Amino acid sequence: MMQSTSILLSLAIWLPIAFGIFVIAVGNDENPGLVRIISLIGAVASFLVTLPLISGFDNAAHGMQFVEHASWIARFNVNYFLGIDGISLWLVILTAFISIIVVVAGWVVIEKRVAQYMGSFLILSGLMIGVFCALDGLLFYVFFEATLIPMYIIIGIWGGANRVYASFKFFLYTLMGSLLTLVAIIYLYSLSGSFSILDWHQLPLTLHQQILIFLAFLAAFAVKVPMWPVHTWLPDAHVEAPTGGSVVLAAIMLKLGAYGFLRFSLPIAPDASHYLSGFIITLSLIAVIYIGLVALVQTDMKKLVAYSSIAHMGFVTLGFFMFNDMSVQGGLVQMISHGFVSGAMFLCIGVLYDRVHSRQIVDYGGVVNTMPKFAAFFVLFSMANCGLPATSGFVGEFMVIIGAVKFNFWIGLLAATALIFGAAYSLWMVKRVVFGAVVHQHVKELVDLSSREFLMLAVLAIAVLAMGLYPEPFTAAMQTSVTDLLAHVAKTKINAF
Amino acid sequence: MNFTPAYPEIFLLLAIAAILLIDMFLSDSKRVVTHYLSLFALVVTALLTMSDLGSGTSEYTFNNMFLSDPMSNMLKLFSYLAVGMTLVYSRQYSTDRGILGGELGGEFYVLALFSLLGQMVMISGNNVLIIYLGLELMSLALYGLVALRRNNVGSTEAAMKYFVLGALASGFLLYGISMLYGATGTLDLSEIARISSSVTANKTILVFAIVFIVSGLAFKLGAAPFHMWVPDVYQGSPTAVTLLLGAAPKLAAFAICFRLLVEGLFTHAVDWQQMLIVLSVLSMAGGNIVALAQTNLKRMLAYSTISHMGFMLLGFVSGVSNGHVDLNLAASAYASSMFYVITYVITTLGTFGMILLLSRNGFEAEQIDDLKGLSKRSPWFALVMLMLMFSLAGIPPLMGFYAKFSVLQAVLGTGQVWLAVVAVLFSLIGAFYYLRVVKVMWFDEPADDNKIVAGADIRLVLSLNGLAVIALGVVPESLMNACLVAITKTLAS
Amino acid sequence: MDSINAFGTGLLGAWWPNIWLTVWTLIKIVCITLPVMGLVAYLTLWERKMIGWMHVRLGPNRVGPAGLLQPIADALKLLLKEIVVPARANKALFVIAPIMTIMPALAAWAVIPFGPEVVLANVNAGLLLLMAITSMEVYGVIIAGWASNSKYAFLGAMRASAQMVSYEIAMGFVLVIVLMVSGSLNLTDIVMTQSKGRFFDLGLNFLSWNWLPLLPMFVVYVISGIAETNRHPFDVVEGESEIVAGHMVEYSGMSFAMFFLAEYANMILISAMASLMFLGGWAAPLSILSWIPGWIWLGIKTFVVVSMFIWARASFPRYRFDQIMRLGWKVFIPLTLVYLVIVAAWMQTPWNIWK
Amino acid sequence: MNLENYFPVLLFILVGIAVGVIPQILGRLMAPYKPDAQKLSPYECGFEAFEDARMKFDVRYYVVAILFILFDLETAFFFPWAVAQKELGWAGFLIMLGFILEFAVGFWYIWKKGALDWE
Amino acid sequence: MILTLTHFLVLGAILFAISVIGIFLNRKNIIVLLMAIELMLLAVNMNFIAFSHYLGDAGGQVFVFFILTVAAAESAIGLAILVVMFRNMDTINVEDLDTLKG
Repeated sequence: MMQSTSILLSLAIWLPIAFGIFVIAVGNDENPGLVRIISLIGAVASFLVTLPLISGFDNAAHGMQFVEHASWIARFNVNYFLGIDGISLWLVILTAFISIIVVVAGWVVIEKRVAQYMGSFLILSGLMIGVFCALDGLLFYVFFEATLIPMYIIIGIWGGANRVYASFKFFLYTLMGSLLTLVAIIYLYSLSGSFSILDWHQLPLTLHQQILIFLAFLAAFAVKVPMWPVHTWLPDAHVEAPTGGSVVLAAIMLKLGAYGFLRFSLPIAPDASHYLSGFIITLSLIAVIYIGLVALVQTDMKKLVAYSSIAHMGFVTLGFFMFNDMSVQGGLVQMISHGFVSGAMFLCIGVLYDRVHSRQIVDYGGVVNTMPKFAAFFVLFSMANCGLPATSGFVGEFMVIIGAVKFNFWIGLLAATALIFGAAYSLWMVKRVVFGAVVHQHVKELVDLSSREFLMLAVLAIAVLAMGLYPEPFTAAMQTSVTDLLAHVAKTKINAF
Repeated sequence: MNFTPAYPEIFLLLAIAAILLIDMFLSDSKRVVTHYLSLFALVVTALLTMSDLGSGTSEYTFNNMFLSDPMSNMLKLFSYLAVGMTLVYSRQYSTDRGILGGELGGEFYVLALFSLLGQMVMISGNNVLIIYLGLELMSLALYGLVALRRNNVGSTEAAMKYFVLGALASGFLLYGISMLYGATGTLDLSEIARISSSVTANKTILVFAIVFIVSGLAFKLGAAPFHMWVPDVYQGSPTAVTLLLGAAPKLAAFAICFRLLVEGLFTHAVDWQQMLIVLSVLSMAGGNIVALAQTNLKRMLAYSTISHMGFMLLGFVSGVSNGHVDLNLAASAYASSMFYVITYVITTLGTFGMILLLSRNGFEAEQIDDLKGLSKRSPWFALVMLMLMFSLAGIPPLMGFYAKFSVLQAVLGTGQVWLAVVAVLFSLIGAFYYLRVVKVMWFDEPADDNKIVAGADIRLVLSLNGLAVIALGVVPESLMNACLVAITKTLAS
Repeated sequence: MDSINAFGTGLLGAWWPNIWLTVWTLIKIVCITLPVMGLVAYLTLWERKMIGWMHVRLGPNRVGPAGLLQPIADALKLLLKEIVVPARANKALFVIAPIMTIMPALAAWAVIPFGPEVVLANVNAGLLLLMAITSMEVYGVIIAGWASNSKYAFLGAMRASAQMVSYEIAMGFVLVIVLMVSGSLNLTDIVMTQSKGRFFDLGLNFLSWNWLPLLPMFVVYVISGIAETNRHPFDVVEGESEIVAGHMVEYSGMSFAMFFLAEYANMILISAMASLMFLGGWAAPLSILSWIPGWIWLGIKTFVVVSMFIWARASFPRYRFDQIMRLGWKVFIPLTLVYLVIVAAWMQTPWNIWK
Repeated sequence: MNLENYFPVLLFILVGIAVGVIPQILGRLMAPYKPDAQKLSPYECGFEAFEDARMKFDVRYYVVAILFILFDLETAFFFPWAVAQKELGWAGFLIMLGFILEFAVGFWYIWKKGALDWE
Repeated sequence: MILTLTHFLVLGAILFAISVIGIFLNRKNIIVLLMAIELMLLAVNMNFIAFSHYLGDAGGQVFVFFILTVAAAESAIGLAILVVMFRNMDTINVEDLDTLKG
């Protein structure tokens, strides 16, 4: 049994949660300033403890690193079992990073129940890191499900007019999927006597079993990603959620699903994955193309970005089910990139919304005239969103398309055409919002970014550009893990009997 | 004769008698003495039970009619806890509602303790006669409690319904027991187990017995389709009483299910498991779906109880798979049911405690809408309620999740995948109405800004209750293991 | 007797033994019922005579020599009187009520032993059966009150039944004590167990009977018996100045006669039971008097107790209802309970006289 | 168990019923029967009945009835013990004493609560 | 005719069925419900006695003893509830038990 070698991951998980609980416990609406500062300290501290993960990560090593192992529920062989590999490393860091952004984004915008808002996000952040680190099935599930509670609260309290509907839809959709996953997890336990995901990877299963398990996992992860046709909760949730909520949703929560595919579906049910890959690829392509078209006709900026998220996540799942190095890595890079880009997009929309209190595209136009700095950022992120070279968005999508072409030319072609839709809706929105003549009075009165907002967007912009120009550190870390994973997936489990 | 195993019961009986008499001489202003005496009696009883806890073996007394084993001790301890917490929660409420003091004096406490005594006897019965007597002692006290609010139409109506259907349930159970007696010629559960497993036992009569016993138990548990009384009684009773009959008795009901079905009729598990599957699915379906339509919180919780009992029964249907008996597997399955029921009791105590906390003199916090904007009025208690609701919905990392988890584990352990899928789908429906409560508390604006008036004791215990739901969610192992150990030892002996 | 039985068995038994058994039992029942009816008739006369004497007057003296035919005349009068069923009364129940009253008063005699072997049904649970059957009296009362559709009858029935059930508890405890000392539910055994002990050996039988060690219980039993039969001074049920004749107010003619009959039959029954349980039943008070047949002794004892009933009627003023209830619940029940414990403890000590 | 001993009891019950039925029939046949409205009206001290006779009545009668049921059955528990009391010895006595004490507690309680008061 | 165990069981079953039907079909009077409940317990007693007799085991009779007691306690409470209910609602009609609805 692997021994605990580090407590970094535990720190990364529990530090934000502890800060979150602390903030909720001490904070009330009479001392919002203090609450904000404590929250920021918490978020930054949580981010800082994740940095040693990068430096200490051994790109060449196989298997899990920073492993922690302690007995939790011995009776069911459930363990407090943490560890990361190349697949989860950057997701952990991304999560911690986005948390800072979220705290800063809500700095002045959130005026009521500040402590609860900040606390929820900090706790949420810890839980999501937990999902990426968990190597125990039940632990994974606990973190995975627990994220629902703060998110539900965030949408429901600080959300828009239709928040109740959105929060319920979000919660129930996600729960529906994950409950089936629970059945699958327990089923795997009853077959293997262990909750360790790594043990499950080695567990021989018949094709029939694999398909059932795959479908059960699919229920949860497809909802979370989200894949067409179970995506309908996402536009509602995004539109109604407060800016911070949308950022977290888009940047990280969706990745929980995609990550689940890599951690569970592919390695545990490799034969079923191959067997059903056509099905998933079809769904992904529908997401990419159809949802891209849907995005095109949106009049609400948030909805547009939400649909674009679905389309982009379609690339991710598409990449995963091509089963080659390039496409899977592409999918992973796309996940990280999308984390930055979509987060940034929602922040930009948040910036506008905070000033005008409208998300309708028609309410804007000529923003560049009054908010030049903002316009610059907005254009940059939109370009990244549609995957223009030199931005992070390009790397991932390009790799996926290459991989797709390798897999099947026509699929590659279809995916590539989808890029055009991406460009169309992103840039068209930019055109309508940022450029053109100023029509509305309120646009004339806009003030440009505050230093807080500027800082926030600047950091994200740097990240986006850095990743676009020099993706090496990201891909390098993934290389070994992805190769191992694919090697594992390539082997059938059926013969192991 | 060695009465040691029955010391808690004997002491409690004496204590009740003493409290009954002392209470007669107290004026209403001193009624609090009864309150603390009752709590004190519970504490001493708990200590007596705990002193027996260490042995870990089954001890018999009264000619094998009464036993004290790890399972009974554990269930009893939780029963004390439940009743004690109920008393704390309901002190102010009962005084305000006229079910305490005045003409009635401290009857509320005495009846509550009597019902507890009945439960203890049920839990410890190793003879169908004793089980029946415990059951009736509990039921009779509860009938009285439900009707305690004598000038309230709803309360009396609830009492009448509870009484008629409760008596009907006893009738069914008794009829089944009479058949069991006929088939085996004994009332002793160990003997029943021995004889019913032999070939000489009359199979036809036994099946008859099982049918009636299972229906009777289903009535008592409130499992569909024998659940008709649950919503009305939950709604009509004074909330303090609802809590008394919604919490601790479930533990005792679990105990008699275990004693009669597992200890008595284990060899016929295949027969009763089939029936329990039907009951369980119907309960989960009926309870969860009907709960969606409720506006009254107590009624909603009643339907939720039905669904939870259905879920709990899932553990019972997983003890034996395809007629193949594996004692470890069985112990694990029944332990999961036990864990489920304990979890349910702890959580339900909190939810009803919340209703009691929010009720004021002349105001019942019974409608779901009465919780509106609770997070503004009291963030902490809104948080506690949120935890409780999510726990009932079975969302990790709260206690309720592990209960569902362990039961599902048992179900899947016997390969009944479809049952597990059905169960989770219905708990998805269930999540909706719990979410609605959370929504009302957190997303809606408060309808009234009255401060919560409640004593420090309620606040403290309720907070601890909420914390327990989280704490046992983070570290569920000790309780789970305790259940497993208790059941394993009980099964082994 | 046995020869008749043998003859009957020979006659019918060959073909259908059950029929003969039934006929034979019926004959015996008639042998009990007719004397009881006669006794009832003459008890009414004796009551009136005795009260008359106590009031220093003559009592009935016109019909027949010394009024001896008076009961016959009364019976004929009642037979020829119209039976009125009040409007809006529940007809069926109205007719059933007298039956429910007279039936237990007679059926209880089935288990009363008149001698060592002379009993119709020598059942083990005789005492229990007696209690069960006599308890049914209450039904007659309640049904009569309810069926009559009259407030007086209704109130009377309520009172009567409340009173009867109240004293039944005390009576029950007394029976338990008797049971305890005799260790059997069989009435024959209960009588037998009284005929032993030190005084019996000395020939002073009457001192070994239960009445002496259980004197308080004997008193309680007799008083409860009076209350149970709703007799004076516990007859608020039919207190003439309050609610006329209580539950029987609407009854007339033969229906009324049934209640009347039942009341007196019950008196005799209770007296007989008192004799059996406390006064040694058919045993002679002194060994030297044993040559007199048992049933005569039983008759004498019963007569004495019945006369006490009448004596009480002539001597005491009527109780108020609340006083009756208080006496029953707050005096007799605690008293019997305490005595029960005392006797039970006593029986465990070396001084136990009921070995 | 010998049920034949109980046969005479059954027969006697039937005879008892007959004794109740026959005289009533005789009375019907031999006595005059001329009902009129006045005669059939319920007895009410001369004036017309102005309400149904099946009226609400004092709840204490219920209390007595309920207490009777309970106490009478408690007595029932004494019977088997009383029969066997001689053999049971001190242990039996003490156990029953416990029962009696419980009984006494209940009795004291209802007494103190005023369930036995009729004033 | 010889009385066998089956006769008693059938009698018990009939009584039981009558009482169950009485409880479920009776829509008029609560007293009838209480009586049906008593009848149900008597049906059970019949079973116990019959079994006890034919098995030659006294346990069943002891059980009957306790059932009788419990039945008494039960009817006492039932009557008490009935009285309270009648005072509150002025009716003992089963159909009037409808104030509690969700």
